[in-house]
Amino acid sequence: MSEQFEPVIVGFTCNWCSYRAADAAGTARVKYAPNVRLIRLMCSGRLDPTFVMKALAGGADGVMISGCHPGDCHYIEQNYKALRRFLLLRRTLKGFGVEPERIKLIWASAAEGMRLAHEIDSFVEEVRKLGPLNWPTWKDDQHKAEPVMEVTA
Amino acid sequence: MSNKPKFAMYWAASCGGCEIAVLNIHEKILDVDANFDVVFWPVAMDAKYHDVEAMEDGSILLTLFNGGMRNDENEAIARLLRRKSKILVAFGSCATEGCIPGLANLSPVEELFDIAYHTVSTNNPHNIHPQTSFEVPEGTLTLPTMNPIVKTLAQVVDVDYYMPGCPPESHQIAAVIDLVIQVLQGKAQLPPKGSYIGAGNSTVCDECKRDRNVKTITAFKRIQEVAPVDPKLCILEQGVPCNGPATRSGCNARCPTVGAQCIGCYGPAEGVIDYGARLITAFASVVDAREPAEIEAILDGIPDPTGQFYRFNLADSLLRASTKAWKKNGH
Amino acid sequence: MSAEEKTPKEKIGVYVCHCGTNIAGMVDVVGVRDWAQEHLGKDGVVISRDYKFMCSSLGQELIEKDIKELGLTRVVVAACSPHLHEKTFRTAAERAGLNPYLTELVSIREQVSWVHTDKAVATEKSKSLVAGTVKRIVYNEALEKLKVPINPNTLVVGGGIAGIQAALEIANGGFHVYLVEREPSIGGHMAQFDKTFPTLDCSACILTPRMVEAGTHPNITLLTWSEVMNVSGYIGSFNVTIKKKARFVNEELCTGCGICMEKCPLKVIDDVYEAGLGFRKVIYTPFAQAVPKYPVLDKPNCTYFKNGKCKACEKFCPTNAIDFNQQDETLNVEVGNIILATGYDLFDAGKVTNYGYGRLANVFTSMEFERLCNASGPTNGEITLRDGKTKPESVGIIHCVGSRDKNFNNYCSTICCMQSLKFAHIVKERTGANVYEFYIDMRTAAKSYDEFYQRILEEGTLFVRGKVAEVTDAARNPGEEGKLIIQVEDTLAGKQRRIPVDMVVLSSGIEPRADAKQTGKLFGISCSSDGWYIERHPKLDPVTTMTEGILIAGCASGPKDIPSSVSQGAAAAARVLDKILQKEVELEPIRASVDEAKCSGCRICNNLCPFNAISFIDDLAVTRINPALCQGCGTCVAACPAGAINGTGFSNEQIFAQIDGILMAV
Amino acid sequence: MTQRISIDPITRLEGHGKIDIFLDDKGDVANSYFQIPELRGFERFCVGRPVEEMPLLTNRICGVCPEAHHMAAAKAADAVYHVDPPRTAKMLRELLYMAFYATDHTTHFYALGGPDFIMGPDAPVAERNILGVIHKVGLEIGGKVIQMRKYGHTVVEMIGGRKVHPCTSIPGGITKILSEDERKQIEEMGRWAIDFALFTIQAFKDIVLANKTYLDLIVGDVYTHRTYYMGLVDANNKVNFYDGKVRVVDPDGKEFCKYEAKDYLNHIEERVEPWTYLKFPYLKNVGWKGFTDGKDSGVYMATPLSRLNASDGMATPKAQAAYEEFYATLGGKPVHQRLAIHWARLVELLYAAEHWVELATDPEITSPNVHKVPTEIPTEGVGIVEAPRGTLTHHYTTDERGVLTKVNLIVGTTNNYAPIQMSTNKAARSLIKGGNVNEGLLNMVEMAFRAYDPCFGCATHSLPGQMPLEITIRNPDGEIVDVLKQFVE
Repeated sequence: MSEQFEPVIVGFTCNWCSYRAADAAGTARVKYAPNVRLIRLMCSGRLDPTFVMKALAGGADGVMISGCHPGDCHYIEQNYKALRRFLLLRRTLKGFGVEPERIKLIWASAAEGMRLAHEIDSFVEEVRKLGPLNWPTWKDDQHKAEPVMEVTA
Repeated sequence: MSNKPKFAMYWAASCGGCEIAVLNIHEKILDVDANFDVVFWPVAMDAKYHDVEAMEDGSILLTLFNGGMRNDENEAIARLLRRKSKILVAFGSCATEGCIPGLANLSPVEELFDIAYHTVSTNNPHNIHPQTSFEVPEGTLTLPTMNPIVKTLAQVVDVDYYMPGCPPESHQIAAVIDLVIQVLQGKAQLPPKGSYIGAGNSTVCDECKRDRNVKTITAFKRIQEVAPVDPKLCILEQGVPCNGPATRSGCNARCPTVGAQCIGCYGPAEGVIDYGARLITAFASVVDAREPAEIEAILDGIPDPTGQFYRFNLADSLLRASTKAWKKNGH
Repeated sequence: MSAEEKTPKEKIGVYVCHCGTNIAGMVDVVGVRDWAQEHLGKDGVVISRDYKFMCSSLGQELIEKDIKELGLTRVVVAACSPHLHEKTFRTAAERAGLNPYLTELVSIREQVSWVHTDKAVATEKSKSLVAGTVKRIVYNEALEKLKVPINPNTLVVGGGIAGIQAALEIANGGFHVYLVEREPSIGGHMAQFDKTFPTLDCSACILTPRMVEAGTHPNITLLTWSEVMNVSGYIGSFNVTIKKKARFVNEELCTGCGICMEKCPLKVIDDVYEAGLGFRKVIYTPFAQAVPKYPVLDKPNCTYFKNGKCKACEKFCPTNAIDFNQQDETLNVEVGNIILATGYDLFDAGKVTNYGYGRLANVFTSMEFERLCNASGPTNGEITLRDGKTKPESVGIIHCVGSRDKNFNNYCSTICCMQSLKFAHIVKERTGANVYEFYIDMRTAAKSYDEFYQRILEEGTLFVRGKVAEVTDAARNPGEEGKLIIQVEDTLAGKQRRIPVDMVVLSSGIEPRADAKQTGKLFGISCSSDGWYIERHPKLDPVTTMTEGILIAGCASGPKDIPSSVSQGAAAAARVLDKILQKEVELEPIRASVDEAKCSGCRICNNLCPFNAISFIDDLAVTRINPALCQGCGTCVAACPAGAINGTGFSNEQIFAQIDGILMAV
Repeated sequence: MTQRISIDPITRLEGHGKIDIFLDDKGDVANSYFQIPELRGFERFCVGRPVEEMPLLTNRICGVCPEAHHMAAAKAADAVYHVDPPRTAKMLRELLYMAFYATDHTTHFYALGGPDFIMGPDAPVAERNILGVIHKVGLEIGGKVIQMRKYGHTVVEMIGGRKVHPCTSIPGGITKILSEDERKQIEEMGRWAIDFALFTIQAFKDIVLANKTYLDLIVGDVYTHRTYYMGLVDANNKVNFYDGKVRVVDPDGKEFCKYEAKDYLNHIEERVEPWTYLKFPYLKNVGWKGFTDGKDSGVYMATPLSRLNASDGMATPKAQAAYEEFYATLGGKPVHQRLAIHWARLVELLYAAEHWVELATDPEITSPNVHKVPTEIPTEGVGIVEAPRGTLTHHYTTDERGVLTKVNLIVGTTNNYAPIQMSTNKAARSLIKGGNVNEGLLNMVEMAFRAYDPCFGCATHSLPGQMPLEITIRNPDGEIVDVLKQFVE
């Protein structure tokens, strides 16, 4: 493997447009950077900023959020909520010293496998430039007692 | 020594408000005295560190521990009391989530010094900073070592229960003391380990008497721009970023009741693992705009999102500290 | 203590597919298999296998066997995209007695082997994706599909040809239909046309029988002069509130003899049916063949209502059917499905100011022209200029008015080319005038359309290819006086032309209904950026929407000619019949639900659901989610500041665990 | 050979204060160091926050006197926005503050300082606590003390929203509008508080002043330091807790300077020592001359006694009478004996109660006009109030959005850090001779210490009345030679 830094990126896709775009890229054998690992949600509106925090805290160097183009949301208008959360999340992460470029929002329709692939490639390059984030794992931690961890929203 | 169960209360890096809140239960204090043998409670009585060390492990039934983990001494006592106590309660915001002093995690310790010992009123031409060990003519003086970041009690030792609030409301403290006494008398059961006690499972809105409507926010405002707020209407709907929707109930919505926004001192609701994220998503969800430019313009109404959303919870959030803070400290 | 030390809750089987060489060619399948076995044991993986083709019957049997013999409680298949084979493997697991929602697919083909080039890296990525899904699936719940009964009644909104067709199909199928139309008569735009392309048969002649059939069908309740006010409920059981506007005519007594219309002393311009060219009485039916036959009294214009005198209609009505005290009435109907055939609005040609409509008397809109040449129209089919007598010697027909024009509508209105050709034929036939067609592209794609085009060419109509810049009456050259001059760049000849004519017909495009958005909100469906309703799938599912139980037909989803509108009406009806015959529908159990003990009633989520699934219970001060209306997007789950909303299938625990998994060191 | 004695307030082991005494070869005190081993860095992490949050954030500096920080922050924020809150808003803030003062002074007198006198310095240590006090002067007093604290907290909660960490003061005023019903209750409680204050002063006179030994103790030399004194005064140079100018008098009682909050930097400077986390403020125009008193040393004191010394009297009649009696008894201004702080505190208690009623009966107190929306661009501002433990200064600089770019805080007790270091040092020197550690040392040092009611970091209150100390005497090899304990086990 190459010497250069290979960022680890967690990607969230909606079930209808962006995940299908990834399928399309596959079917068309479009080659793109292997650094992004996708997690499928039903809609970009499901994207809870907690997911992004968890990914960064868990060692991701960047996070990609993707959904249907504005106006084309499978659920009518939920991707606008994703957009708003993304913008506020990015502002908040600035305060943590996380470069805004590490979080990217990408719109891709089910047909845009090529586009998704290109976006991923350029995102990986951006994050590569920023270098590793490797958030500390806080080894000193005693975890909170199990029951609390397991009651979740 | 009496054979009453042993009780201890301790303050680590804290403001003392938790102690005052306990004293504010007034005559209830006597119940504690009647049912417990208070073996360690700096604010209320004398006892010695090595007396505690001398105790058998697990010989203290109940320890209410407040204050955050700001330096190595805080941690040392946390470990000691964990060892000695059957039930260790993280008491108050500092111990449960880091509280306001946790905001220090946004900057490296060095910066705390650089600022504190070079303020406008400080005359420090030789750039003197306190030293953990310093030779005076007569000998060596030592000071505790600051942690690179503020930690919560649970990040240092295993915690049995959490009692949130800055400080916990006295009526809640009284209630918890009643519960424990009832348990001692076999009239009640302890909640499962890890439970939050002396607080509700919902959020502040649950206890807030203000009228609420379907929410859409066209502009965020600062409290001084709108005060006095409409006495009836939800403060958030008046544009003031009130943390009530995401903040654990239990305080009777004190601040909104007197026309001030909730600042979140009771921390996240049951089971939430990142308090700030709940506010980010909630506030963003009700912003009434679709174009990035419009959205950004509305978000400009929150000048300090990180502080707004993690005011009390930073040290217990998923990220816990800014890159500046931990990178500098070579994590 | 951390999850690792606990004994695993579930018994998980991992199955890695070679997909021939599709996957195995780029991913070390055996490596992935062994890694899962070795490193994911603590998460509950008890067996990890690889197989050439997991989706083959043998592959599926492998899984079923393990479920039975090893007592697997979860199945993870690393193969192709879930959109391809999720169902396959879930069904297989179900055969072996495992709830289908306890099986998950990991896409290591579309997302790995087909798109990456370095085998080591691809293998590594596959491992982490598998790890993610293994950790996630521990938190999967056994879900049951929601079953809701289907009320056999259907609501059809819009009495145009698409709506009529849909209503008839269902009614003939033996089920009841409420057909709601806001005009006094059904028939829609088609009823206004004279002839229909390309066959040139008389519009009324083919439409009327259908209208009558719909009007008299025992299974159809016709509700004209009526509008839907409110819709609640969900597929299978909608509750619809309909306002029946007062006609001031008692339908029980009225025989439709028409005497009231004769006797009514007051005429007003008919902007709707006659496109403003003709007149109608104040008590009227829009046209002779109107269905139902009962007239409507136009209250704002009625002399009696204005100054308390007249009542001519009442005096002469032989059956005392006139009722000045009639009030609007609202009725509630329960239906299982709703078909929206709300049609289109005509583009307002006046907006294209340089074509002079409204300023230059002899510029006509296509609808005006339809009325002009309609035998039952204001001129009894005589094609004349505005003065009502002069026959035009030359007519210019301009295409794409308001269509394919970034100033107005970008889309092609589909029907204008053929409509214009039809006009050209009629003009020639009736007046022998010279006809010019100004077009950008000639679009005559459907069956026997192009033949019609050829025919018109042969008839001697002159075609000028180019977008008309201007229509003016400012004469510059000899021969232009008193004419309308059409300024156009002839892109074939490559030169500017000024063509003087007597009459100009603007072939206006068609637009979404002005109130399409409100209507969409009322029924919980959405419009695309240009305002047409969005289909569930533009190709494979054109007559259903994202909202279960709400279907669309005809021009509601975009410009269509009559044949397509009719087939869409029929298609929508077929879908409805299918649902009715199933008696109940199964809904995906991916749903959100509120933990009312945790809900603080902050109402953050109340505005977030476009499907109206979220409602606030005032007296309890909590929010509830209607599972049948919920589409499972999870937006409210992500929004709840109290973490009080849970989303099945994509719960926080599941996603958190998956994040941990894919970030696991491999 | 040097011996080292550490006096370790064991109950504050995580370190709000620790005294190290070094003895020389002769066994006399070579030097002593009072260390504050904690820093939380508010000056750093408040930067970046919106200025209106300061009354909420800085509360958390001290849970014992959050009201003081709340007020100083609110006033500084007003100044940052160049806005003058409506009269009612200012009165409500001050009313809250009076109730807090009455509570805090009560707590200190009965639970912390009082026992030294009421029980007598030579009484068995175990009895010198609030329980002992109640025992001696009767149970009903115990009840009254609790009642007083309850009333105080009730008022704080009514106006401030919460018993601890009030939340209602904002730039331009306050968010709370007082109802007539609430006003009535507050007035009644205030009247009760006046009686309680008078009663307390009487008790002090009967028990302490009537007793020659106690009186000598107060006027004795061990606790005397001739320093500068600082306090906030109103237009007539009367003591004021919430507003006015800072006045400093020299050791002879002459006015040394009088400045407005915004000018504090011309008068105050802070020194950093490498062996403690807390800074030492001093008078800039006199300069730092080390831990020594007298006219040439910039060391000053800011306590109830200082406020009385720095003023020309009290603004309410009964308190003024008590003020005059105070100086008549102690031989005129200024009073340098530290133990007189206890008495001075009671004079202030009476003033707080009287002013409480004055404010509660002002016709405008229930006016809804409690806030003025700031219109100016925020820039910079200083807010000063008198915390029970000394002059409290908040100084903020913000950007044009009112987001903090600079924060400077000089906390009440900090003012007295040098004097306390001196007092404990002096007590040690006078009581440790030739290596003999006088048994009374602990008690005397403790009394010296406690008179200031120190509130380090900023919470060193100790109930019931004990600053429990232990002295460990080690030889140079660190072996324990002797351990002196305050409490008989």
